[in-house]
Amino acid sequence: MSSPVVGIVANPISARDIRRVISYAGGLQITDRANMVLRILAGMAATGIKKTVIMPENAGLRGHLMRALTRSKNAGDGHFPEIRTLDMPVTGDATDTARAARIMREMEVAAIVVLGGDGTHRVVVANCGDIPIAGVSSGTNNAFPESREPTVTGLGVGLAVTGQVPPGIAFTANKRLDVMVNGSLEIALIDVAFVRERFVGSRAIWKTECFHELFVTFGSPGGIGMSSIAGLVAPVSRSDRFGRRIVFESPETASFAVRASIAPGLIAPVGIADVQTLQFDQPITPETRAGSIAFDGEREVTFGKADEVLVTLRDGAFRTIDIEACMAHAADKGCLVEQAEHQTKLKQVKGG
Amino acid sequence: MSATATAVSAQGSDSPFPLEKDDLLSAYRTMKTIREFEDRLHVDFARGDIPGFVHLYAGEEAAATGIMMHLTDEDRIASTHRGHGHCIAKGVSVHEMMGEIYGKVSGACRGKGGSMHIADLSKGMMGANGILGAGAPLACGAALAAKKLGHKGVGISFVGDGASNQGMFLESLNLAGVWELPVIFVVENNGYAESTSVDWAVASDSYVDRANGFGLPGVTVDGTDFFAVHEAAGEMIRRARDGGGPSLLECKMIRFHGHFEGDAQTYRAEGEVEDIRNNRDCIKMFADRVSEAGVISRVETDAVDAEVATLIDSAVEQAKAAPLPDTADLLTDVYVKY
Amino acid sequence: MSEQIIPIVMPKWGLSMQEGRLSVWHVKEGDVIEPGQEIMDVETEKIANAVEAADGGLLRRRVAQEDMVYPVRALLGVLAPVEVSDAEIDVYVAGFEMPQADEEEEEQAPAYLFVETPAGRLRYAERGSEGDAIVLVHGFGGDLDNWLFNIDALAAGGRVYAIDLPGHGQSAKTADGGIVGLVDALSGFTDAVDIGAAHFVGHSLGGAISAMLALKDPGKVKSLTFVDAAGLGEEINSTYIDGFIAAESRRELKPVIEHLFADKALVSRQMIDDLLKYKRLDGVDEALGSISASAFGGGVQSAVLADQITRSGIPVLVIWGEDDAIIPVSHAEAVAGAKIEIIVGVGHMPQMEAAGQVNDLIRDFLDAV
Amino acid sequence: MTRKISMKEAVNEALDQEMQRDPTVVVMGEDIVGGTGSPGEDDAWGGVLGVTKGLYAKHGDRLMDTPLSESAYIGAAIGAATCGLRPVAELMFVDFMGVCLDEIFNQGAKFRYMFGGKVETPVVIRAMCGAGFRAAAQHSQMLTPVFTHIPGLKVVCPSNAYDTKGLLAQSIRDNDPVIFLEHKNLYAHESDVPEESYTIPFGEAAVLREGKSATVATYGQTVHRSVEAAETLAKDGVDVEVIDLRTLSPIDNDTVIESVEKTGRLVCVDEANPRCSIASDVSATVAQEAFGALKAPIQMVTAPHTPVPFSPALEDLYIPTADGIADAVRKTMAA
Repeated sequence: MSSPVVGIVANPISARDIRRVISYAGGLQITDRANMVLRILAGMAATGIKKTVIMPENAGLRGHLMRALTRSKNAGDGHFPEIRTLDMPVTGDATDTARAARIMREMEVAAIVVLGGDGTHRVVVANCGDIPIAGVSSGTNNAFPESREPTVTGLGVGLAVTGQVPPGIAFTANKRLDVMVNGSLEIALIDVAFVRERFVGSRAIWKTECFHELFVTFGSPGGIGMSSIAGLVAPVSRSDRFGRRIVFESPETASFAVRASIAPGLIAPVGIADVQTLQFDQPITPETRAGSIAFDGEREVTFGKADEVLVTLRDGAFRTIDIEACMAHAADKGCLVEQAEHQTKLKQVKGG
Repeated sequence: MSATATAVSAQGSDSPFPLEKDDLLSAYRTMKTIREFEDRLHVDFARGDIPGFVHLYAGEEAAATGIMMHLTDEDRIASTHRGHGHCIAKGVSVHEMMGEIYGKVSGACRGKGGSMHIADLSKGMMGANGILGAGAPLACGAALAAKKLGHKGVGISFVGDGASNQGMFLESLNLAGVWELPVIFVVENNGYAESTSVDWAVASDSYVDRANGFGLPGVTVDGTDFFAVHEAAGEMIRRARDGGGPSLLECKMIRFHGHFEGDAQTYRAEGEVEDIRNNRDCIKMFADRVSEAGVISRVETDAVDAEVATLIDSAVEQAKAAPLPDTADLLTDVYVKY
Repeated sequence: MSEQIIPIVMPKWGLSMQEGRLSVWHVKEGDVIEPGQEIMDVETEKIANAVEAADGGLLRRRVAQEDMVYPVRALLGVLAPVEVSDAEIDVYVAGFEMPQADEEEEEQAPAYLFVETPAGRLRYAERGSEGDAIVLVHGFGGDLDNWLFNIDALAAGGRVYAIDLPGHGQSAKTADGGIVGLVDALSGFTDAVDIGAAHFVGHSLGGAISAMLALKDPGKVKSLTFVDAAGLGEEINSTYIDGFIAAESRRELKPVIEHLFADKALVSRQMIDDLLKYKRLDGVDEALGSISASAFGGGVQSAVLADQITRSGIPVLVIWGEDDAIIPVSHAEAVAGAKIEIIVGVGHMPQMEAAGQVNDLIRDFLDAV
Repeated sequence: MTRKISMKEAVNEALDQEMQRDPTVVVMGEDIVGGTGSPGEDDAWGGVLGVTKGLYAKHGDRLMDTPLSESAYIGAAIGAATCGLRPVAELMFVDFMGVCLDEIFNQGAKFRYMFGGKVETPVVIRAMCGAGFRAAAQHSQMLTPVFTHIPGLKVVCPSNAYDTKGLLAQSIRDNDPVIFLEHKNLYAHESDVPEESYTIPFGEAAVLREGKSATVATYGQTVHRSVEAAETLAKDGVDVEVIDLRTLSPIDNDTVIESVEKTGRLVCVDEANPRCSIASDVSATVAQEAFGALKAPIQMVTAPHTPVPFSPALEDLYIPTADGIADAVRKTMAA
């Protein structure tokens, strides 16, 4: 059997927006991103992955990668899979991510590892179809991708796509929010916020006085970003069979307000007018009549009274690789154990 | 992307934009003035009317305009060799600029500076600059003066993607951080340092990374999106005025013309210029958005277009008619007193 | 035999003088010299002047050569009666040791003193310890060094004080009160130093100020000596006054200063440099402007006090340089009953240009008062 | 009142008084406060040679330490000067101009002309200059000719405490960019200086010694060596006029020419390297303007065309000496 190919989408322009100025959001140097990719590659190599493809970009990531791979090869150490850059034009914005995800879907890669925050993941999911993704948190707001050492993500992805971990354990189905605007589809992985500002501007949303309405797929009290509001008011897990809708009003007039971490470094009171449960596949017309729609924390679309907007919660909309489950399975089955007698010993220990 | 929509009132807080209609019109007028100014120079230069060489800002208007709308005359900007757009957006007289470019006494610098050295301190324009990267320390100085004199002025340093490699620029990031200066470094990344690609010439070409390296927050925005620039710059400028210190804004943008006029642009990809002109024209995108939102009608933008064309016509006419500097002018203005 | 030999040495004019250039001898070997006779011209950095013989006698030897520079107290010539042999003189000259400055004398006469007064800190010099107080008051733009050739000579007959008026010399550079402020400052100075009643010698504007003090507070003023003084008539050379205030460079100042002297050669580079140093101090031009406006506004002297002085009965000596280009010599006649001395061939600065004569006139006058 | 202070104290006093006089005067440079951010004293150094010591206590944050980043802070000083401040930026050693020359010569020096006379740039850049300190090739140069070559700059190089105080005050009050060069070997040199503030106008040479036989024109450290030479020559009856140029842009050619018209002989003494130096500049001017007055060829006494050597044995040969100057005068007398 031919070796599975894994795609890598490392977005060099994530973690660059206005939130660095308004609330000390983190940055991630290009060199660090490149090193994260290398660690992912190292993890995948250890599980037998031989081929990878990566999204091209013009922000210096590729240069770092190639230099590191050449040096490693010259030095005779490091065993990295082959890394091929997709042949596609580079615009330097999110359309690169979308195009790369589409190409990877077309070439039927076994999985896509995504380096970015919620925004990058959203774009990949919107374009990758049924290809499973594994997220590496490297964006501004990272509610969707978990914090994990990329080496381990690489290992987990490798174990999953090489079949060492059964698909039933390795892959998880996820909820999604679909937003139809005059028949045109946009998606969100975590939250859709309706705000009164009717311009996209610098995309991030942080002016609570403009918040109007929020839909979430999940919201954890320990989360960050808009979904944390739901997390603090009425938590929903990634696996719960429903979502939430929250309608805001001014903290002065609302029956109660909650101090939520609406962005990294930004905690503000948000007045709550109403909380509802969202069921799957039931289109809902938002109360908001005009403004803009933020998907996973970033304004993307503006709309007015004449525009038709519908929000629907979807089940099983895309697949992710459950790294924790993969690693647990690997430990249980000794996937990463090299000598048989040791395996026996380990079983004895486990047996207690 | 914007949903198509019919008329929406732009009154009061219902405005779909962060600016009132008058300000939107003014932004449009500024951008259009820059475009018309530059396009006219492009033509007149090719005809041989203009001495020396000029570097045109066409295609980059949203950046200068989005930033400068937050500034007053007390705020100072240090510009680049590609400075016409900055000058116009900062309020320098178009007539004086044109006079300068034609080398006439009517010029902003009485014909002694030329395109690359247009300045008007009364408008807070510290000068275009023929030395790439040299403006950054100057903007730090303006910010230092604002801080020491106790007014709320800020300094803005414009630099291209190429000149951001200059020591002067990088040293300025550090100095601004150490002295907590109210200065904003704007990297106008149009992808080309003269003919050299940013991909090649900048080892780690995230300017945000560079800012981070000096302890400054950095932000990247789509420099062709007026609203993105305007909002990000607004936050950074407000922060600097309030004592929040320096920051860096990278505007990713595009250059319609060559590095200088007469540049055959053989380093560009085939069809690149046509593509950006058709699909990434910041003025067109702005006009589409405000008209789709029903805030400013095509009739209104057309009227501005006509007004701007007349303005540039008259600037060119006046510049051509203006007298050349006198022989005696060669020796004056070297010193205040000598 | 050498006790019969009297040395002629390089004089010390003022405290900063270290050396002088003998520019010309006026006497030759074999001449009999009278005390007070001009025997040579000496140039210092600051000024050129004639040296008056301190002693009389037969000039036996011109030791110093013309156009050469000698330190203060260096041997320039030898006076001796005929009975002293040339050989003895040779031995004297060869063995002459330049006397060291008398340390006590140096301590007694510190360069300058300062005193705090209501008009600010004022600089002055003090000489002599016996007798009546004599206060020397310089004119517009001057300072106490204008009395370089007089202060020591007059000290034989009294306690001599020379003051820098406010806005002048090294005194405080504020002169807001104009000419009246200067009078108050002079009065305040006499109080601060506790001089008591004194004889006032006023040059130029200093004369007017002294006169105003006499009229305001007669108890303080025993006599008045006017040297080319202001305050006796309306005319004043406003070209000089304005030019002095306006001059910013040596080139501009030199022709202005030349107005002061009959012998323009007296205006040395050092004199001009010193005046520029003074004028360049912050506040000086403003102070001079303010004083000028109040004393000489519109090109006319504002205070004409001759008749009042006459009526006051204060003893008055008037000394004037015949060629004064700043204040006309005719003003010398203004105070009826005063003793009037016009010095021929001298300009506005007789106390410098004819120091010996002026010193004699003042001494005689004060002796008589 | 007047008293004797050193040239170093004169710099300090001028800065102090000008900061008192004008609140827009700020002083910046590497270590001019000294110790900022370090665990010891706040005002640890007061400049690398202690020139600005004590000013921080009086004027606080109007004195600013800078990072070792000459381009940035010299440029900032120049920028601030166009925006209402009167910065005095210390470049420590003039040899460091190489790393920030653009801000000086392409920016500050040219603003007024390039901008059609509409801008004033009242900035002072102070720097130590000159040899004799055993500071070797990169800390000892006399780079005056580099600056005098540039229109728009004023260049000052005083030789004594009195001139230092007055010329520095003038530099700070002046509305053009001024390069103010302090010869480090003269810092301890004392002269009579008034306590009060005063200014000395630019473009006015000082005649330190009048003479009829020959003219020596110089500036900085070699002024003293020229006076020494003149004193030696006086014993031989050679009466030398010594001119301290004091400011090199503007330069007081008139005083030199007037003097040469009197003496007929000129020796130009310059601690800079000989090519395109102040000495060659003055020589050329006099040859052009007063050729008829010259009785003998002009002599130049300069440093050799070499970098400044380290070894004291060599450095002493490098700097023009009193003997060398006297020899040059004798040479012109003999011609």
